[in-house]
Amino acid sequence: MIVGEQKPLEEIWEMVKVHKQLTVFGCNTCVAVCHQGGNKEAGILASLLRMKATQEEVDIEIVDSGIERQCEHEFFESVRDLMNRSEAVLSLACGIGVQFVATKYQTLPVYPALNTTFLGDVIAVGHFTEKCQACGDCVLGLTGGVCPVSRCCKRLMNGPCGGSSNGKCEISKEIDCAWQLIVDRLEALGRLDDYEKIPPLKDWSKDRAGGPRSFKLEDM
Amino acid sequence: MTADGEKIEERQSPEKPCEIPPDWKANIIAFACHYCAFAAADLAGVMRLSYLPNSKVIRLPCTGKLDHIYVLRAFERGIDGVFVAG
Amino acid sequence: MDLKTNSRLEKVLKSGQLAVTSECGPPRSSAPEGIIKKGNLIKNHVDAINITDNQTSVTRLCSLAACVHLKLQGLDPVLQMVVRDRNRIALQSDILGAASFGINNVLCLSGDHQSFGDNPQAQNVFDLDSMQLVQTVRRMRDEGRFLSGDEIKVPPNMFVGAAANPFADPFKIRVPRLAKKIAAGAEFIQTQCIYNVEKFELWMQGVRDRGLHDKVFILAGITPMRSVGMAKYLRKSVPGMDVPEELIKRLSGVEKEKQAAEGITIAVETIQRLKEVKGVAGFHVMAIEWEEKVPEIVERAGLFPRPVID
Amino acid sequence: MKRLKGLLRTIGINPERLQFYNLSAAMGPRWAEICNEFTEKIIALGPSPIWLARQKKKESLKHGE
Repeated sequence: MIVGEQKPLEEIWEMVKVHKQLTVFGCNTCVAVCHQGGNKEAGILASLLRMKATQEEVDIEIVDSGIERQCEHEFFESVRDLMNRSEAVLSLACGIGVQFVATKYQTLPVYPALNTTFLGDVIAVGHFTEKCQACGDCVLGLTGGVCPVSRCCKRLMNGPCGGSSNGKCEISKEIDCAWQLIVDRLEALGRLDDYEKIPPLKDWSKDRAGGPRSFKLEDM
Repeated sequence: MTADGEKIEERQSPEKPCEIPPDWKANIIAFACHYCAFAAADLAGVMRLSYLPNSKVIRLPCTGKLDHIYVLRAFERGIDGVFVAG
Repeated sequence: MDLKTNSRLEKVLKSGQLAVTSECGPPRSSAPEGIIKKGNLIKNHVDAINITDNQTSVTRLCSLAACVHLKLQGLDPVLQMVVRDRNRIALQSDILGAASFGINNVLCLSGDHQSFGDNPQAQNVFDLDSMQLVQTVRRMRDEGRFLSGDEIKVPPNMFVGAAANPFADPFKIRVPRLAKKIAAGAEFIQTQCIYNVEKFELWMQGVRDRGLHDKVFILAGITPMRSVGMAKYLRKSVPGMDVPEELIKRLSGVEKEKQAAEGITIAVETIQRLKEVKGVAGFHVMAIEWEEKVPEIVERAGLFPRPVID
Repeated sequence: MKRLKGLLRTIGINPERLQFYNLSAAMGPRWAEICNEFTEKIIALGPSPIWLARQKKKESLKHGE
């Protein structure tokens, strides 16, 4: 899923305080799982902003709302009136949702309440870690199901580098060495010999290096 | 409350000191669990114990039902303190 | 002798003699005098001199320019290239540039992560990794082709090296990783600084078991300790560095003013011991910001005079 | 509870204004005690900054009329 982290309240306030009306708009899928951008968080953020406005003596009407997903047209049906009434939207969606709102409502100012941080999983309650960089050319089949692109700090395709120490990365003891994981996993699979196969050079043209990517279903 | 929670409290208050207006009375909301604290409050009444009248009690089926937003809304409306008992 | 390049280092190694290399870090300024001085200080005692490429991710005068300065002094520089800062276009272009100045050695490295340097906010590149850079240079030299497949009219004449750290984890992958670098095309290897000689010998055993020492020249990395403080720092704070407790004890056992001399002695003893290890083809003496000590170490280790190559 | 206290702090409300107590149905006297204790604490802290801001606004509206 897409993981996001709420921006500091001060930063959000600086963006939105010029408006007279603001809709704080949750997105109830990915960013709700990490308790940062769901409809519930929209309610909380709206309340905090109202208190901020009261204290700063700024007149701004702040309402909260939300939909299941801010990246598909269908979900916006239920908030058509609200959007038409809104003077500005503070979106708690990921960067995709914010842009979707911006494109869908050409003259409606929209602001991000979150920093979209990574594509990750939930390894323990309340703990999210990055697992994929959407590089567009998956190598997991070669690396025993552990991604060197997103999990090795140097994106090495033939690691580990000389900084791997006790299973941890040289840049932080908080980070597992991806190549230690790959080697352990290949060994567990009885495929350690595969380590010495030299893979082809990575084709980064399928990554964002090749410009914005898209694909279309042929039968639609 | 965790040890960490206590630590947060120890830090300096973010509030600026101000003069207390003469017409101010402490306005408090108590969220009480129906089965424990609310019953205790009842008992206090039955026992005719007297205590300061600033607290308004809101009964919840269980304090687990307490949502962040309830507490925030209370503060939003100018409540001076909230306690949760369960 | 089947020589592939004009590299002096290659000639020494292929003549069957122990080679000696050293390394110099370029200055954090545009003045070349310092690096030229460092080079001249050690030129009679080494066969080739590595020039580091923004080591520890701290911005410095570029490795290529510093190599050119040494080349103009008649020295044989080894161009260190990290893949952290340049993509495959820039890397190939720099290799051609270096070759155009008659620089004949390249050492292919991943590079320290930028978070250790002076610009932790920088974007990193890592388009290729060190192994793929080895492949790239070999392809350019041997096939006369760019990665794109396009022809190179005059291919770069480069002796290709890579680094190996026998002490990093997981240890079980250290020999296979060397094998992989050799398969990718590495012709010489410079190792991480060796303090734990037993572990190094264990690694060399693994190397010999697979006959890898016949396929590549392994230069053992030697860095003299200047003080017990440095030893403790390397042990504690530098990942992939293996400094045994006995070494720290030995340095602590001598007075502070004599620790540097003791460090030199340890380095000399290490070289003497490693000379006996089959498969060690030479030494890479990295006296970090202490280049003036290289001649002493080389002489005391019995590696002087250096062979004369045409 | 910790998160709520953190949120209060970000908008300039003393987290001391929020408290959690554990008590059972049989603890009538404790309830009275808690009410007194907490009320006294709040009196010591004075009015909430939100209350003050709202009062100020009310005043200015009155004067505006």
